[in-house]
Amino acid sequence: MSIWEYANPVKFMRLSGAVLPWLVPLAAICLLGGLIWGYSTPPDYRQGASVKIMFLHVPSAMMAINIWIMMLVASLIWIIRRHHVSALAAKAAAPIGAVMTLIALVTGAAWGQPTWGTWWEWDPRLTSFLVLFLFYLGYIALWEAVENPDSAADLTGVLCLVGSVFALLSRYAAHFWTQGLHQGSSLSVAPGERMSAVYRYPLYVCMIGFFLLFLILLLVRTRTEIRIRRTAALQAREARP
Amino acid sequence: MSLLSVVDLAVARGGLRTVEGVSFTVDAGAALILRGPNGIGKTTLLRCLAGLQPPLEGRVIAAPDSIAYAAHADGLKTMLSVAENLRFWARVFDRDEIDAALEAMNLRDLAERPAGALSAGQKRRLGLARLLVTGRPVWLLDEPTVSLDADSVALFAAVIRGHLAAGGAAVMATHIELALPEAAILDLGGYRARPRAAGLRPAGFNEAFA
Amino acid sequence: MSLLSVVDLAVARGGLRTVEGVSFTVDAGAALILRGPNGIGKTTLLRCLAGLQPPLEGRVIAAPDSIAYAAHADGLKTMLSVAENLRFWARVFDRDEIDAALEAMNLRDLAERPAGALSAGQKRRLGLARLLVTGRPVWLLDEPTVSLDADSVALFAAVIRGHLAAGGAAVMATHIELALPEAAILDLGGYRARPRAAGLRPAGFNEAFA
Amino acid sequence: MTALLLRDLRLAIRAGGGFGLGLAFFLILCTLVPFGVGSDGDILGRIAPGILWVGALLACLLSLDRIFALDHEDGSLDLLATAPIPLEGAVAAKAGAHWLTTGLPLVVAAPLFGLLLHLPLQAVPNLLISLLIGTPALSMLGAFGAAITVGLRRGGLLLSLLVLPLYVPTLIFGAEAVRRGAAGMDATTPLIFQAAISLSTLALIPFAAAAALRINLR
Amino acid sequence: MTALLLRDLRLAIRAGGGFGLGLAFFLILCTLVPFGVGSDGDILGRIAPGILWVGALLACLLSLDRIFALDHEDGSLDLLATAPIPLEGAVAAKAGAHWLTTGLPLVVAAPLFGLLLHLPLQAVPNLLISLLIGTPALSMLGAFGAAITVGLRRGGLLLSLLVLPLYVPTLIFGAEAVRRGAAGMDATTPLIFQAAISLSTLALIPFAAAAALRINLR
Amino acid sequence: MMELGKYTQSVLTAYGVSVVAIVGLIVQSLWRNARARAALNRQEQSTKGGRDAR
Ligand code: HEM
Ligand SMILES: Nc1ncnc2c1ncn2[C@@H]1O[C@H](COP(=O)(O)OP(=O)(O)OP(=O)(O)O)[C@@H](O)[C@H]1O
Ligand SMILES: Nc1ncnc2c1ncn2[C@@H]1O[C@H](COP(=O)(O)OP(=O)(O)OP(=O)(O)O)[C@@H](O)[C@H]1O
Ligand SMILES: [Mg+2]
Ligand SMILES: [Mg+2]
Repeated sequence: MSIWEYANPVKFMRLSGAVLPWLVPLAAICLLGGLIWGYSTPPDYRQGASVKIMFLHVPSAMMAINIWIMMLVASLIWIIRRHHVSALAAKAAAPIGAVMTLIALVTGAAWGQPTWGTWWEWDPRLTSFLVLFLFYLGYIALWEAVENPDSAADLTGVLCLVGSVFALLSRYAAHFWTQGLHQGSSLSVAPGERMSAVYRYPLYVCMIGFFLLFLILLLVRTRTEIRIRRTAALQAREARP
Repeated sequence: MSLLSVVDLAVARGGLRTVEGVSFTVDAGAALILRGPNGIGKTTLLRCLAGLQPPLEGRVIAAPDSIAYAAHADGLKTMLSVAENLRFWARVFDRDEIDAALEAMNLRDLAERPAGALSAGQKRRLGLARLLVTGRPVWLLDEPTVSLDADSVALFAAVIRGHLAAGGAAVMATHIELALPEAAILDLGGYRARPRAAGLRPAGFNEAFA
Repeated sequence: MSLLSVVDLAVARGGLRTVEGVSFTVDAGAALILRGPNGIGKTTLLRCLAGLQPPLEGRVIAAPDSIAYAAHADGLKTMLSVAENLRFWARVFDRDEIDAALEAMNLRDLAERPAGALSAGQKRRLGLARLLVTGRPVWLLDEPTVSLDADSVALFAAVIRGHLAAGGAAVMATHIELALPEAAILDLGGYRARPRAAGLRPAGFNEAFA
Repeated sequence: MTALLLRDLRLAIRAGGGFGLGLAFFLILCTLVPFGVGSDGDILGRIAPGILWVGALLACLLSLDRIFALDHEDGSLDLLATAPIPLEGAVAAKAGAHWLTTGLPLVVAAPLFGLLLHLPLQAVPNLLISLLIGTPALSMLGAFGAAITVGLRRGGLLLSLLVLPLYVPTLIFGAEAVRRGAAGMDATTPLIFQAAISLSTLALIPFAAAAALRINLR
Repeated sequence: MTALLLRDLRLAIRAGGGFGLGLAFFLILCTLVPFGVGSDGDILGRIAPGILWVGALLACLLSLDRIFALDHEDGSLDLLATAPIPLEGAVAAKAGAHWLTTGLPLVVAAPLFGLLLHLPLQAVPNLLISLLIGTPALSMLGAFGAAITVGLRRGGLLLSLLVLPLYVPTLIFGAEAVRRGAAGMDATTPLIFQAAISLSTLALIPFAAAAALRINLR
Repeated sequence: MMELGKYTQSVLTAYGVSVVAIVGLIVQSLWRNARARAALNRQEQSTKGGRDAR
């Protein structure tokens, strides 16, 4: 059985309906547990209690990027293989991605307040996240705006492809634009210095929790989209003379 | 010689197939009139023949660059004069003669008027004159005589006859009598699409999810 | 009782008078059909009767708030459903019944469709249904049957008859037969405006400087 | 008139996030400006009042064509003009719907955008008040411009040429009020002037706009 | 294609000063900004590169709806799509006409506006070069946005939400080049980046735009 | 409640906003899903041709 099978709405509804009851408790445990664990970690010797923000900030920032990549893949599948559920999944993912980006921005801003002394700084990392947020907004707005679902799927697909390229370009341009204050990637608080296990494990749990949350929301929202489409389809069939 | 043939065509609009199993052939010198009640899918079929939307099933066989399409909307620029409008389309189709077209649709007196200052029927005449400057053999016409008075309808019939006599062909969707007794008539009422059989490719979300 | 009377009317379009000396009276229960070649000024005359443009000379006598106008364009919002479109106009005219109108123009099945997803004829039916929710006695119709199939034209004729029977009146501009033998016909061809006599008020720059 | 207002709001929402679009545009503008002028927080803070106000003008401007142009194209405007609503009332209803979908969300979200642009915190109350007083005038003046240009199909540029000069007094007093707030000075005078401009605009412009519409429909 | 280009130019001119409108908008913007941010010449000079570039974006944006929307409404687009011109060519011709009427006049007049905003003189060559390189990309990306939203009748806000994020890289490199010029630094790197972005945009976006048009005409 | 020192404001903001955003998203998703399900049920009730119940 290939993965394409699940692009069939009936199969998708059945499978997602079967999986969801298992996912929900798992996600709840990981997310709540991870956040509580993270919240109760001792203050860092340099960053003090503000490290607690990390358990929200890093998972949400990673999800924000990964969800866009997932949308890109789903759009490609739709454009190439014409699997309707795939287009709907891309549509369903966008608001989740936008909220994740928003959380990353807000938690980053809250983190920056004690670290850099201002709520908002035009750091390239943060800026490129803001731009990513704009791309999410545009994508969502286009889905909302086009009435015909077939055109909407195609147009948002094209926008997602072009947008991905320009989001990437913007990221490099932003790095060129100003030197950053934000530390580099990898799970280290300062370059070259590995994060201590006290923070690392709860962070892993939070990441898993965020991912599961995304998965659940994605499935639920895709199911919603399928139901809406099916309702519209039945109505259209009825109205056709 | 057949200029346009259509084999077992199915077309869809708004994600639902409208007509299916349509087959016909239009030879040089022949005209075909499409009839059928409102909403059956005449406009959709013509747009598909014109290449604006892909057929859902079946094939449209025509020489490349042989089709000229005249839609409901005339595609006039209100700021340009009648002659300028025609000249633009002539140039797009790589020709530069517009006098014959002006003459044929009785637009010579209006040639210098901006298209925005024409009445509904005059606009329509200009829209039809556009076909004459395309130089293409197959004309697809969607309700060509809307807003035309009796004289202009006769003018239009004469233009169509001339085009057919010159080896052209025409497919028209219309609800009213066109004074073209030689034209074949195809009533689309009999080709109304049934619900999609399993196995067939869905026309869009509406069919994929119904 | 006369619902609308027109006395020695002259109207202008684009700064030039189009028809002049038009006089007629439409009583309750009567219909008048305006005829005339393209560009004579039917649309202009109707717009003047509707109060959208002032008459150049002469007078239009009608009770205030007695006229409903249906133009070429149907004034539909493509994003709103058929029922929502009608309900909006009903509310603007201080009424709230739309079922009768939906029924009369055979739109019940399409009530929940967005107006943008209708075919040309279906849109036109909705545009005509709008007249029914205005509750006004005098209808002005500009080429009402454009794009309608035979069944819909019959439906339309029935609606008009019902309106006349209920004491309404209608003035229509059209080029085709309407199956309304009881309607009076006014050919505007005879009222084509001559060049302005000195002394008369010019219609606009074009006449003032000619 | 209520029917018209409700319909316009519904259309704005159907058309895809009526309330959200203006905000999103504003957010973009606040992102683009630092790209242009550099990321120096100090400079940004000093130009923030101006940028916020110019942004409000532009968000307003970009949505003006919604007011009458669509209704003119599909023929609704002709029909509205023959309806029992006075045309002045229709203008007011449409300007009101425009303000509710562009002006109001902007007022509510402005403090956040101020934060992005390093606007000093003490300027926020003045920012809110001046936007609340000023944006209705922007919508109404915009409706006037839209009424004048309805039927001319030449994009938003001509409209902005006509409307932007009309916006100048509102802009000057509004930005001045915010700047005074940022400097900790008293801003009553500019705010009063602004309120006077807005009130007279709201009272008089509907008549001018309705007259312009009648001419264009003729 | 030449016929199309010429027609679009003629229409722009007929529609009332095609070349002038963009400039006039720019001029208004350059006058409004000092009203907004205060008339301190020093600050103005420092934000001038950004204002000029953001102004170029906005002037571009406000005229985008001219590219396809009018042709779609009056049916020309359907007819063009069935004409012997490839749709990609039509897109390129229309973006070209847009650039000639909005981008080019801007490039020519930019030094003057720089003067108004106290832009240091040594930045002018960079301003010219970066606008010359960058504005064609703006027009082309705008055409893409216009192609995606053609047929959606909801004003310029949605269009700007789609298009402005695409403008970010061009804006960053363009403004950076001017700023470096003003500071007397070498600006080759940003200009090269900008040229690379413009070239690839011009080469690839017509295909995306034509695809979007085909979807919308379907 | 833990002692957060000078970080109280930022940590609480971060957690507060995030929780609100996540809960909001979850509630919105469930609400929309419930509405879609109800609408579909209603529709399938009225159409007597619904091939498969979802
Ligand atoms: C709005 C503001 C911010 C945004 C959008 C943002 C964005 C990001 C992103 C995208 C990541 C994930 C990087 C990756 O794993 O590839 C990240 C990680 C991180 N951020 Fe931020 N950030 C912001 C503010 C801050 C601030 C103010 C601090 C604190 C000084 C901070 C500290 C960190 C740390 C420690 C990590 C984890 C290290 C890593 O995985 O790279 N961030 N941020
Ligand atoms: N944009 C659209 N979205 C969804 N459905 C549509 C759309 N446009 C038309 N339809 C539907 O597709 C069907 C076919 O429409 P089409 O315009 O081809 O009919 P037609 O035969 O040309 O009718 P008419 O004689 O009224 O012009 C109709 O039932 C119509 O309701
Ligand atoms: N906007 C305009 N500017 C200038 N002249 C115009 C304008 N619109 C129409 N005209 C001219 O006014 C005259 C009357 O036009 P009108 O639209 O009233 O004609 P009509 O009788 O309705 O014709 P049709 O049967 O073609 O609809 C025509 O000669 C037309 O060319
Ligand atoms: Mg049709
Ligand atoms: Mg007429």
